[in-house]
Amino acid sequence: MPADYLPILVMVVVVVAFAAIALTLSAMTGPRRPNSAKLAPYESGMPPFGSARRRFSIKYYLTAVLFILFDIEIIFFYPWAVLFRQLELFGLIEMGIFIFVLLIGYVYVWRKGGFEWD
Amino acid sequence: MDLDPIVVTLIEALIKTIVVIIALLTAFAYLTLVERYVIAKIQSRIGPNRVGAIGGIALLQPIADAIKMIFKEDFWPAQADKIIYTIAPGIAVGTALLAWAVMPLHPSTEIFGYHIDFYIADVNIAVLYLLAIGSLGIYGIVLGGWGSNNKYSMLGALRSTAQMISYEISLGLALVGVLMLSGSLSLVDIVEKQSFIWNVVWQPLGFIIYFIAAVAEVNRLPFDLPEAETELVAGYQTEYSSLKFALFYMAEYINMLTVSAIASTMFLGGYQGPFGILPGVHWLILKIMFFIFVMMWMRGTLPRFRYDQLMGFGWKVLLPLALANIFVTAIVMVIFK
Amino acid sequence: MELIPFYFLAALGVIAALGVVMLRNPVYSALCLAVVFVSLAGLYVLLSAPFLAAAQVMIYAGAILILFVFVIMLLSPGSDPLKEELKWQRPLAVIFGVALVAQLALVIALAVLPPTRGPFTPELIAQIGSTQAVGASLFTDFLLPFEITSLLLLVAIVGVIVLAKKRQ
Amino acid sequence: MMLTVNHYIILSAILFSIGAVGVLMRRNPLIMFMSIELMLNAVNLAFVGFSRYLQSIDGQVFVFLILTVAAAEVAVGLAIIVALFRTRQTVNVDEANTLKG
Repeated sequence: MPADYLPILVMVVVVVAFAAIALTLSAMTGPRRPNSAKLAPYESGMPPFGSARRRFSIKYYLTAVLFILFDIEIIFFYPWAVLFRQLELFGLIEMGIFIFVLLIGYVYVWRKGGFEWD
Repeated sequence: MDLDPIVVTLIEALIKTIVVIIALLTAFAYLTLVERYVIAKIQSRIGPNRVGAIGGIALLQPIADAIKMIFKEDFWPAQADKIIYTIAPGIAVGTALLAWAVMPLHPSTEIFGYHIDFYIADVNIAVLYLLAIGSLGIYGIVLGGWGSNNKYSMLGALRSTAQMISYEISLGLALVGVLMLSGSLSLVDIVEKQSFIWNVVWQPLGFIIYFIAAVAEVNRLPFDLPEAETELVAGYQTEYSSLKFALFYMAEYINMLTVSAIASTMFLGGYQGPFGILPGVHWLILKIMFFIFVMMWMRGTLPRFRYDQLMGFGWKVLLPLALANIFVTAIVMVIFK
Repeated sequence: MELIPFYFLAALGVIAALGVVMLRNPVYSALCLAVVFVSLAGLYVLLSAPFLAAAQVMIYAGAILILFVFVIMLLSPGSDPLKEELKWQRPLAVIFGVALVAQLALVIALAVLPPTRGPFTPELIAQIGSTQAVGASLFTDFLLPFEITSLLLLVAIVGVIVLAKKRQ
Repeated sequence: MMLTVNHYIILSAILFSIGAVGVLMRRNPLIMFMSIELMLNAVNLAFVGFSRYLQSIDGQVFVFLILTVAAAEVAVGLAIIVALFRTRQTVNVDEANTLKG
């Protein structure tokens, strides 16, 4: 029932308020003595060069894509798991086929070096 | 005086929420102290012993730390994206706290004829709720790193995100075995069904996979590459100061408590005592303390992974093991039922 | 009583949706989209579909949008150029949008909804659990779409590897 | 006033239109893609709304399958945008107007 989720909504409101108060308090207390050296990006004492928003390795992107595709697998596993006592052998076979097809993709990614970081 | 039942629910939820948040913040404050002691002992040196020391234990140290943090200068780096830089720590700590909305802490009891449930909400998707909130927590780190506009922060955030999403899959799959046994996604149901035998007996592999993946999720040693001091200064936190830094720190420790509580609830019977002896919140706290101690011990003794080893381990070892665990559980359940 | 959370979530969703299409910085757009996803998840809870709400946050906000953020950072395109090559495009898009709203409103106003009522009342869903209800249907009535989904995911995995690993 | 299916359908129509305008108005393929996701979500909301009204679980199962299709679509779509960017060094769709590789 939606009413069961009301306490979670209450907690969301309290937590948002807590974060907002903490961030405001942080901005209000303490000294304010900015200078250009302090506001420059920290690069271990070296003079900073270039912007940090540069392009990074495609590997991170590939990891995120693989994550999405396997996250879908999790979301299919959960309803299957809670129903497993009813589905029994039938459930095992249908999930077996589903995972088998995905495993082909997994092996393909492995063979193509998709899990290697160099 | 008769109150509308919805108003009663709201007031009850508000009180519970505030109690839980205060308890978590206190636990966070003292965990930082305990951690410094444990690491000091492991490395055979003296920990903090100055502020309000009683028998060498500085009980006032966390309060001193907090006051110091509040009165530190809070600044916005010149090139930072002001809005995103500011809200990122809020997102991190908010999602960390919200996970506790579904955690059952103690069996329901009657106190002065008034029925009290020791959880904020009992919903029948609790396990999925935890995963969903956990995946939102990634935003705090990725936005913090991007918003700072610092090379260390950016790299730390990227590494952290890639690591967390990689291990999140094994984390989610490790819990599937428990769900197959209990047939429910409600944490209250899952705990109640363990009054006789804990799930870890049937799911030892699932338990180990969960614990390893959880340590990686909270970026603790040996998986703390996102903030490997020798390479990345402090990772995504590099540019942060004052309370904003404290909020990130808080999120990290609360996440440690959360994954320990989930491990206790899903595998070790939550608030259930062994063989049903005196179930209660003290059992849950003991179990959480146990996991926290193991994590501190690992920090004190283990060296750090290399990044390629870390990602390879998650994708090539843990993921297939978690899948194998599910199918072995399924086959055993089909044969013996 | 359900109207208060509905209007709150609906307003949040619409404001955030406007943010997605109006803001110049793609990271802000992505953040607004996350708010839309979460507010829709809240609406799903109101509609007795909490399983979908959790799946929505996990897949859309926790996975798909993280990928968007990654790509924004990967390409670091900055803000949109202010210069428009096709000057008439923007006003025309707004006119089209208004026309679309008018048309949809007309259709909704004229529509006669069928009175068919299935067995799945909110009470029944709460009793058997929304995850179990969706799962029971998915793993029996929708068995074929379920298995075909795995093929779709396989094609996506192969496609991504081919596209991303090109010329290395 | 009661909360009816019409509330959800109207909200869904509004979100869908905002998404459609976004696709037509913006030149950044990433934001256009996000607008498409917005339209997809608006349709999902209509599905769940009707599922509740008709008291049938089918609408929810559809949305669940749409989630997976959307994930596959985003994975491949963004891979194409990344590939486009690598060949052309731009993310403005107006400059991707020739079908040469």
